[in-house]
Amino acid sequence: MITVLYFARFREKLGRDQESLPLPSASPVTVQVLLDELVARGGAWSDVFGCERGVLVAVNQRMAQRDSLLCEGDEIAFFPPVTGG
Amino acid sequence: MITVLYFARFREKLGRDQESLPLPSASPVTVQVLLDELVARGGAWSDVFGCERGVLVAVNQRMAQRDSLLCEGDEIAFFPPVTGG
Amino acid sequence: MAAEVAALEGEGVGAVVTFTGLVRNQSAFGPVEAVELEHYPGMTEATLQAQVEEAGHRWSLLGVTVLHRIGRLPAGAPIVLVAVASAHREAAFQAASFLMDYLKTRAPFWKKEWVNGVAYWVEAKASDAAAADRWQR
Amino acid sequence: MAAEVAALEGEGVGAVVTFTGLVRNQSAFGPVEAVELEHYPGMTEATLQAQVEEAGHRWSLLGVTVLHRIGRLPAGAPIVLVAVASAHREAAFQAASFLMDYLKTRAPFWKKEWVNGVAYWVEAKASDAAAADRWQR
Repeated sequence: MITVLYFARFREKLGRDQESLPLPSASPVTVQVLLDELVARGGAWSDVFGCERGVLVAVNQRMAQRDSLLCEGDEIAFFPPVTGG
Repeated sequence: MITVLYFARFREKLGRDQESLPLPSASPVTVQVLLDELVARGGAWSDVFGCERGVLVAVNQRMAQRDSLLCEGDEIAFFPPVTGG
Repeated sequence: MAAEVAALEGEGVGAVVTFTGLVRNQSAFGPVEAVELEHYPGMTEATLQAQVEEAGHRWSLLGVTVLHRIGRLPAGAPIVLVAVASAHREAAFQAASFLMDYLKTRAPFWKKEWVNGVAYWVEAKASDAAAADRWQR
Repeated sequence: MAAEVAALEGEGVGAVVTFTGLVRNQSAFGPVEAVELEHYPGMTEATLQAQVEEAGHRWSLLGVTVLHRIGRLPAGAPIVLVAVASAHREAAFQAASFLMDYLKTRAPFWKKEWVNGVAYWVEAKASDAAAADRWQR
């Protein structure tokens, strides 16, 4: 299983802040594979993740890319560009 | 008359912090004319003002140059490069 | 803030630069009552720590403090404090500016502005991305 | 210092940058016990005032404070404080850095360092002149 987190406007639009999912079965398992699964849910999921621009991802609390590999037990977070400070 | 002020290491080397002097009689009366008079005193005066490098001048509390003109009643200050802050 | 600066004083310190970011009382949508800061616990601390270490590699520093608040903050309240101590001023100014540019573009905080009872997510600014790009090497 | 920063908070302020210059406890001559600051009364105030006005012409600022101490100050003591408030951080960082570079090279202060009971006049640094030259235009 993997843990997927959603922050800020993504969290609001999706109506949840986290969920546990099985590690996707594709090979190799990348962030993009997970994103494709989320988009396939349709509705708000497609709205949020269908457009690549403005979707940042962290794997195990470090910034990652679309082609970053995922492993069993990983924590993956999706969020919009940061606006602190 | 004019007022001439000396600061920092100049003040210490010359043993005075200010004096009143008649406005030099040359024409035009510039800072350089006053400097020449001071150098002519010899000794520490020649040491301090004989070398142009490292001698700053202000006229009426504004930075000035060797060719700045002097008038009756002016306050002229000589000092080394500043080192505050 | 005086306490954070005092904590940075010490052997060889000649310069302390602080940056304080405050909740502005104006936005594109109107007068701002408050902001609400959300963050990613765990990643926030790791990111800020890594940024402080990066600053320490780039400049000769004698102390660094970074504080960031979360939750609801009224207009005028401080959001973030960066304080940097060094022997000379150039390193302190540069490092403080670097830390803010990186924090603004890489630390996982998100801000909502409350205007007339409605909350608007703040959009990331292109000028912040450009400011952070200055430090690439 | 907290008081000076608090005084700068207000309408539209989003960023406050402070610079504090402290008496370093080390010099080329050995451990520094204290420094002694001499200045040119009257010209000092006029120069700092003119520099603050110049900064206000160059950047959009919402408040500026410059404080400089004189007389004998022990190692570790603050000598100078520059605090700048603005809507955004870039102006505040730039203006604070500008004010310090100009103060260091144009405000009539002179500093002596006391080392092992002997006072040495501090020499002006070429790096300060170069820093101030950056702002010429």
